[in-house]
Amino acid sequence: MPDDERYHVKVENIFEGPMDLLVYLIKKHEVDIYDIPIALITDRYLQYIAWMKAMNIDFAGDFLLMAATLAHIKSRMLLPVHESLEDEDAEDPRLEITRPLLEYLRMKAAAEQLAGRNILGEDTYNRQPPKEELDDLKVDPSTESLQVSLFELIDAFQQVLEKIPGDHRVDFSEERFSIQDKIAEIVDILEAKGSVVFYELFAGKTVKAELIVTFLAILELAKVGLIEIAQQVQTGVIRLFYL
Amino acid sequence: MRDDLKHIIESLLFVSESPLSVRQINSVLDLREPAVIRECLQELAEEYEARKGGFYLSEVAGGFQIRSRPEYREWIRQLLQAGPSRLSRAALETLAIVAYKQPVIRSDIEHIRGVDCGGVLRMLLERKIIRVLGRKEIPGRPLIYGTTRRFLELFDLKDLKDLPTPQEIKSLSGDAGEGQERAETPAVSDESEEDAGAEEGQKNT
Amino acid sequence: MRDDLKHIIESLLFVSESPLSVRQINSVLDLREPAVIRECLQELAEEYEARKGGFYLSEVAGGFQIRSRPEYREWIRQLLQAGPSRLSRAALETLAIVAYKQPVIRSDIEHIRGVDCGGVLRMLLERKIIRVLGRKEIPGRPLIYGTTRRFLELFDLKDLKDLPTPQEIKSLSGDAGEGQERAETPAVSDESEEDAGAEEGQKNT
Repeated sequence: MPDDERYHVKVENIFEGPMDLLVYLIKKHEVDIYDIPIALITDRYLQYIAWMKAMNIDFAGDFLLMAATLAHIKSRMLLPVHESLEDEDAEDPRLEITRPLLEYLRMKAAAEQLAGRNILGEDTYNRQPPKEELDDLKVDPSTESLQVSLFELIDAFQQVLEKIPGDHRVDFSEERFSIQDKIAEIVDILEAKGSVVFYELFAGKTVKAELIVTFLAILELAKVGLIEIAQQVQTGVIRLFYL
Repeated sequence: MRDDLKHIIESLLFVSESPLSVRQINSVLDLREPAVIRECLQELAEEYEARKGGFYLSEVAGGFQIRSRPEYREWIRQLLQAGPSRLSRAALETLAIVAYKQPVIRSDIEHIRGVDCGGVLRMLLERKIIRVLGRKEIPGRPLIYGTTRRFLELFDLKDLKDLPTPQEIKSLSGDAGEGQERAETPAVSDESEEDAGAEEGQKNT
Repeated sequence: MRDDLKHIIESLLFVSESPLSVRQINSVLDLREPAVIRECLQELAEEYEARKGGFYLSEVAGGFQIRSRPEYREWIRQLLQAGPSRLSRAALETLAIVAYKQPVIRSDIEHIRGVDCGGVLRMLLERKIIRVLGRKEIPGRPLIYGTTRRFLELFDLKDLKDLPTPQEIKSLSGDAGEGQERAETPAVSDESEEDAGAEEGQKNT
């Protein structure tokens, strides 16, 4: 239905979320944000939701959540005043919505300020040195420093994952990463000292998970053949040797 | 000699695609008194300003960069055939929250905006305007976000301290209402559907 | 007025990656007398020559271009030497496999990528982003690779636990239901702009 599509576009275009709608209502009715007439705003808000429903417009669940919050505040406002006065700590129930609204507006204002700056690529441009200018100034790659973002790395890996064969699935559990960290740590020690006493790797460690991770790391190191584990006959001391 | 130095610095600024810091410039010049570099930059800035030519010296992202004067943006856009490419309102709001609240996690951002921000965060990550700073040590170990150097470059900011202080909101009739024009459209009248549709269409051109 | 024109032309030359012909400049300015453009170019050339600054106006085959002065090329070379470069796609993929699957041997990496990775691995080793952890005790005793501390530094990670999983990044735009389309739409239209931006930002790839 083309008509439905049109409505769909409209609502999304106007109110990105419940906060947006609230700001609109408060502005439209010219009410003081520090003293929101909660009954009025709640009614208008619910009217709007009802209208969206009637028009068969899809809207996110966030809108309903906000409706519930507003209704809740409204009901708390209806409580007799003296009840809340007895409790010194009782605050205006409306703060539940005023605080986030103010924060939201502050951030909106900040976004406007950002948008008003001289933005690179929109208002101002930097020079793109022509290729010929730099061509004969080729650099030695071994001394280059690198510019790379984590996002690029993960993005590359995503591509790889798509072609990964079944027997090469990657384990993303946190434990797996902990073991990798531990392996790196043990290899660092072994690179420096050549060997290490088995129990030293556990010294001072009391958290069970870490003991297990350390043990699993040693097993993996032995499995891939990075270390040799040997026990001295006389002393019974177990040592790891870097191969 | 001093003029030479200034012009060498100018040539370096000219070929560099990102802002150059005084330290970077001195890694090339190797002066015992790097303060001279700052003086030269100052002179260049004044010279460009007095001349009111096609470019100016911008102090941005911890360094200096020669940039075209904003006054000429319309001509340049025509030359580069660049469409009106702007960050959406949703993207700007999300970015503002990351910038002011960093280090910040997704749920905090969504709490403030009241809507899902996953797609916007991804786009900002892809464009390298924000980055992952690490993980927060709470259940679920969510990713922590912050802004990048590219963010400073894009928005012509010297550093994060250079971010304007967001104004306190007094009432909605004033500043807070900006950017709100679209919400002004009467909610129930039928013509507004068309308007909104048209606007949407424009955005995608 | 004439100065304005000259400075608009200067800003166009400044931002253009390729030489601009008088005709191209006039396609933006749309003057009835394009001869004025040639006069402005002449004036700019003389001005740059008198100033002996970091750049000059070069008349090349396709038109006019502002170029850095050849006298300063040794300084420029040093600057470029120090500037950051990027990792190739192949290098990124290989690095990602090493990072997520370490300790890992070359044949496993090649099995996953489906191509020879010897050159890329050597490059990553040279740059100290990965290291040899040792040899695997199987026929041929192949080298086992893992990442280095420099790898963590490069990506600003405390430890390997901080590496986000690809699923996490994917979920940024994936898991949010309907309300999500909105956020996606601007992201898509913005992307074309990012392409332009990426081109700008691209270095010595």
